[in-house]
Amino acid sequence: MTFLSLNHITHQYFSKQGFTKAIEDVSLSIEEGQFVSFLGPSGCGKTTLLSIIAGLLTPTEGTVTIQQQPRSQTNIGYMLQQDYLFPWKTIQENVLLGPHIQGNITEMKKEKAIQILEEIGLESVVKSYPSQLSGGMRQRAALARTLMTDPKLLLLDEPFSALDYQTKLKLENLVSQMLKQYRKTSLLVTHDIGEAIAMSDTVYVLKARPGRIAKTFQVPGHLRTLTPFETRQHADFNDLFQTIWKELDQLETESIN
Amino acid sequence: MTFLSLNHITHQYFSKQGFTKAIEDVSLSIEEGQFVSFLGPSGCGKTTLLSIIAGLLTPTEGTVTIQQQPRSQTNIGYMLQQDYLFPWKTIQENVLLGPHIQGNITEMKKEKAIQILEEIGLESVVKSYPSQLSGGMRQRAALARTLMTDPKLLLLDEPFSALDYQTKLKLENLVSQMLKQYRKTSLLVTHDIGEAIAMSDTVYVLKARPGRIAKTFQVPGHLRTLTPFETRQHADFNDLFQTIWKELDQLETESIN
Amino acid sequence: SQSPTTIKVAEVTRSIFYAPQYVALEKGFFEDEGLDVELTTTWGGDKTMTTLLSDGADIALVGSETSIYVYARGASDPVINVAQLTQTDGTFLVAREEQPEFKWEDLNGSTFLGQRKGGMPQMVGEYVLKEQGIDPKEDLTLIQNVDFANIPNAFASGTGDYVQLFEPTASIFEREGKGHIVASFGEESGHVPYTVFMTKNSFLEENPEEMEKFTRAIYKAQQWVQDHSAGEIADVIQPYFEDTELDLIETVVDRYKSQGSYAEDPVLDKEEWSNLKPIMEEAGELPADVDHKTLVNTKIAEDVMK
Amino acid sequence: MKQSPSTDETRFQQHLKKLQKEKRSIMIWQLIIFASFFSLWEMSSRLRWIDPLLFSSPTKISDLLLAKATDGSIFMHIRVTLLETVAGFLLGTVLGILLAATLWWFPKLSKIIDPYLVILNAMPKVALGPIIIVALGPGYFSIIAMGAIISVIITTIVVYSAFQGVDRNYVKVLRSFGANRFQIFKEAILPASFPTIISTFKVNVGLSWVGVIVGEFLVSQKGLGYLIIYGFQVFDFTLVLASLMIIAIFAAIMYQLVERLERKLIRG
Amino acid sequence: MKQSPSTDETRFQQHLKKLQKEKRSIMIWQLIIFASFFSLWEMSSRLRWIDPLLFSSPTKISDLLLAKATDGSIFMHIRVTLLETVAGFLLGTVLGILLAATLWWFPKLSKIIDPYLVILNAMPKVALGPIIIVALGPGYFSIIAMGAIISVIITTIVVYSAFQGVDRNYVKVLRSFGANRFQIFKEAILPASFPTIISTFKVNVGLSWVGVIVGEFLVSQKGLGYLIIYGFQVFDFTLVLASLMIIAIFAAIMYQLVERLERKLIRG
Ligand SMILES: Nc1ncnc2c1ncn2[C@@H]1O[C@H](COP(=O)(O)OP(=O)(O)OP(=O)(O)O)[C@@H](O)[C@H]1O
Ligand SMILES: Nc1ncnc2c1ncn2[C@@H]1O[C@H](COP(=O)(O)OP(=O)(O)OP(=O)(O)O)[C@@H](O)[C@H]1O
Ligand SMILES: [Mg+2]
Ligand SMILES: [Mg+2]
Repeated sequence: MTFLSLNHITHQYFSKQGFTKAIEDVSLSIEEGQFVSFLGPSGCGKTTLLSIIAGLLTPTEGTVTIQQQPRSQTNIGYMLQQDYLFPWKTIQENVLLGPHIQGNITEMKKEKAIQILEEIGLESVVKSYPSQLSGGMRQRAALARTLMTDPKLLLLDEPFSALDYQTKLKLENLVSQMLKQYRKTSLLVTHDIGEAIAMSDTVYVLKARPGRIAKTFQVPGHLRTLTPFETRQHADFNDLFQTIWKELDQLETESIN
Repeated sequence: MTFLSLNHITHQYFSKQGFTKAIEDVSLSIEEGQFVSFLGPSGCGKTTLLSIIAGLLTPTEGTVTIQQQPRSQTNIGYMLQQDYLFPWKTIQENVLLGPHIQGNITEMKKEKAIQILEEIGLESVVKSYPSQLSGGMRQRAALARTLMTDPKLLLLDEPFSALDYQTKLKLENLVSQMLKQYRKTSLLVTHDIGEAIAMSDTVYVLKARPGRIAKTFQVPGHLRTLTPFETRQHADFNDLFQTIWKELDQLETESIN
Repeated sequence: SQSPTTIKVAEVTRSIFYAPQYVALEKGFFEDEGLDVELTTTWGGDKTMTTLLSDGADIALVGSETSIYVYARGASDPVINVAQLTQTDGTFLVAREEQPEFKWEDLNGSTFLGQRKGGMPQMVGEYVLKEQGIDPKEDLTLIQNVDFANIPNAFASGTGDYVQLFEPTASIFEREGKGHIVASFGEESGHVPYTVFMTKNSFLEENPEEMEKFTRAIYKAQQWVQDHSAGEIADVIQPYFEDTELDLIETVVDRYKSQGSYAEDPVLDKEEWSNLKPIMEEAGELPADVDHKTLVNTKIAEDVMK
Repeated sequence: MKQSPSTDETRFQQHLKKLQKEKRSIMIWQLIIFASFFSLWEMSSRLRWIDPLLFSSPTKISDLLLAKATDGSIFMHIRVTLLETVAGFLLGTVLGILLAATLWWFPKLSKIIDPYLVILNAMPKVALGPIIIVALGPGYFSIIAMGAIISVIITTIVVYSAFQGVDRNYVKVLRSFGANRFQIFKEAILPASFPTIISTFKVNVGLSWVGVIVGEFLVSQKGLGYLIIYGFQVFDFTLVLASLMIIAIFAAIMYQLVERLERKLIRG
Repeated sequence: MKQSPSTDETRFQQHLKKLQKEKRSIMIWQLIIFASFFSLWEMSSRLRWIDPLLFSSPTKISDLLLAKATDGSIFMHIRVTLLETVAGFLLGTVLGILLAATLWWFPKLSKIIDPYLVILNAMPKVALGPIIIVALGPGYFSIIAMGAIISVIITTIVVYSAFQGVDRNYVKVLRSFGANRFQIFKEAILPASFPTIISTFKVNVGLSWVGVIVGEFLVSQKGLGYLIIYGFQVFDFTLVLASLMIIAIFAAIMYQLVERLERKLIRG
């Protein structure tokens, strides 16, 4: 069943001097429980697209429907390009931000928060402030915050880009496992071809100026069952990597000329 | 012939409350023309070590000799962890900073600058300011600045960490090729195992608190002749990657407990 | 002839009260004496005396009480009073309500907006009240916390039943119906050395001739003021009061002239000096008993009058 | 399905129209505020809701200004005050920067005089007026000094801390090329602190106005501060308010100029 | 070859000793400056290199302060001025923040009144004293208002621009949870601007001193500003300088307190 569908989304940013066409005529639909990645050069409108899906931006054209209904905000979890933990709140308060805003902090929610924090290995820093945490820990806390409101749809904007390589590989595993466990429908934005292949069922490659879908790749079924780390080591990984690499390379050359 | 040798280097940072032992008893020697990498967790003293070699920091113990002589500053090129291009100078001015400081800007130097900038594909932005450049272009300009004074020894502190994956792979190739061409002795600091393997002859793995050399890996000769990009695709790459990964993982677990 | 000697004069404020000074400037009496007078306004007695002491001016036009303060604080180079310009207090008692039958007793129980503590207007004001049998501390509410320049607007915005005001403000208030002049402190106080040209002893010793020329010009102006009508005086001094209407200047000159505020000659005599001391003593501001001969030079003034 | 470029353009035009409409609406509101403020003032003054002696009225003020513009005297006063302010501003700023550079050059000195700087900085400089007269005599020097003194210490402190805040790594780059202390200052410390220096300009220009007006209250024959204090002396509030208005307008213009300079220099 | 921990510790102790030595040397220099300043002053005054009438002397000042401390009158003046300053400071700061919040809440309003804010900001507030006296009468209210008015506009502008400068992404996070405008203000805008707000405190405390001293120059019977004016009036420069010193010391203390508060709050 189609969970999310985008219908001819176009978005322009206006300024006094002119406009930037961030994305043009993007249509796609995603099944429930699927994991989808967007790959593309910087400025191809990935963040814009997620903002539109999250309902934080109204597209100049086109519509977004979730389960055939117009999008309602609160059942979407949006994890921004950086962690954006509130520095003046403790990790616990940060993770409970959603329920706090929605005015329904209950004992149950608190327990759930503790439970999620335990699962991602942050139980020891519950009372710490974000500045006391390493980059990887902060990203994990931001993920926990996003999961707290139990969203049906997860939007992840380069969640691992600020991390060093080892931390990144570990976190990919963790996230992939958690999402499978909670059966979330997820959208991941990334610059990293390996990451896209390792984590998703479908990879959309976007081209820039204006942002459009250039190509769609399906990740072979036998890779999908592996953890991201294992996928990266798999022989078939390299082939897909090369294919996508060439595609991206060509897009970049095109866009320069 | 030994080009650079570190003899029992120890460094402490002092504060009012106490001291941090950044590195302890590090000894090593590097042959002329060699490419050496330091791999290690954050805070293991990599930047400290480079600063000591560059003569910007006096170690609390130990000595540095270059070609059996006490170190003299100007024949070392040091590329910091970020690009640190001067935002108020054009790319050309930035690249000519070394000669400018040393008071010997000649027509020849200027031509050389243009030539280097051409080689690394920056000829079109010679008159631009750093803020107008992308991250990758800035890193390349910083590299050009470092090469301008024709240093015998190059110190590179995570030169590619701020880049996205594709740009990084391309720049690795470029740098590796340039260094081979100019026959520089080079020291590279990185977090990225793949990068270390792909670029160097020897990889030193450091452990933290205090920083010490934990293990030394020699990259097999047949990998050294390949470009970094090709090395990453090579079958033997993965084995070495796994070995080093496990070593680092273990170091990290040790340091947490 | 010689090029004129430059004399720097600092005046305590710009006021019609000092009309003879502006007459001397406008009618060229200083130039006739070969003096080139540069006039600066240093707003307030403190700044004027400071200017004089720090050699910012050769001659200061300021209340003579300041010379006593300076002397009493141990000046090495005392400031000598040379030529008197005004000889009575220059303030008026202005009532909020019209009072054709005003008696000083009416002040009992009222709120009186006086001048700020330590200055000559305040001291004369309190002295006059006491002379009239009113105890400023007991019989009325005395407001003394407002800066000189802000007393009129404090009164105009509703503070006090009576106020002690200088001209031209008193006349403006009367004209606008904001208040009514019911008495003159100048008339009540009798002759005192009110505003006087003074200079440092050292300057006097080094430049006796210039000082004499200066005093002579002032004396000429004083005579001129005595001999001419308020209207004529107003015409002459108008350039110094650009933003004030001519008829107002005339009113004010007339008021001061008719109550004898402008000294007829520059001599500051012993009697006037001894009137000053009880006033300061009553106010509790007389730091030391200073003789007339110590701080006043009458010789120059008397010489120029011959 | 493909959007034709003309629709993109149309949407942009619509957007521009919306912007323009909003801008017009803002300007109309600004005019309404302006007009109602002055007409309310005029009316209250005429109907004697407020005391016209104390609050004057816009027509009286404009009459006065017109008269003074006709005989040219107002321009003389404006010129005097402007010159004093600019001189005070430049003096205070330049001295402050030089002091900051000295402190940077001698780090030990800066540690030694730190507590004295704190005291000098906290001191309300307007209280120093008469002492300045003692030192510099009654005249332009005192007024300009007042305009300078009020900004010099704060400039020193702010610029010095900008110098200290310059990323150590720029210095590292220079030292790796063998730069000496002077080169480090010239090539990294000073240019990197440029934005801060420019932004102190904005503060200093305001402070210099305060200093100069206070200075003119103390000693003066000319200038807008003189007009205010003289206005008080003769109880002419029309003159006082007219001078205040001129001061407000010129201070705002000067502030805007500095801000424009800031935007230009920092962008460029 | 391994360094024993004791040598590490020894090096640290050596480092501490060096630090302490440096600190002592700095303190000695500070004392030297202090002592030579005052003894030079005393000497010049006694030897009449400077006019003791205008510059008084440290012994005279301390005698005076001692006498005034014995009869307790100086404490009364200090208390009055301190209370006025704190009141002016709080009033100005709180009002400024409230105004900034209003502007944030109504973005159109902020665009409309922007030019008026610029003019009000550029206006040298010390020139407004007399108008305040007219409005609030001669008394404490006027002085406190003077202390407040001098800081309120600049606080509004700085805090409002801090509100605007808050990273839009914090707002995005909140909006993704369905937060309303008030929640956005409370959860992101206000706490994110906290460091700026605290740092305006530092500026405002200085401004309030200026305002209060100027206010006391205009209307007052008590307070340190009054002592200065009175001292000038009766030509008692000892009193003037003593008051100036007390002001400098208390202003510096207050500034340090605010700075300590800043460091504490921003760290925590
Ligand atoms: N608020 C905005 N106003 C104007 N233009 C914008 C705005 N946000 C983005 N753009 C422009 O829209 C285009 C797409 O931006 P977007 O941030 O969606 O790209 P992205 O793919 O997320 O890039 P990155 O990989 O660097 O995060 C870019 O050209 C960008 O300059
Ligand atoms: N200037 C300094 N003062 C005090 N301690 C410092 C200083 N610089 C570094 N340290 C400490 O010394 C240790 C080593 O720091 P260093 O920067 O050399 O590590 P690194 O390996 O370069 O880390 P990274 O990978 O994060 O760049 C760390 O514990 C760090 O906290
Ligand atoms: Mg993005
Ligand atoms: Mg480092």
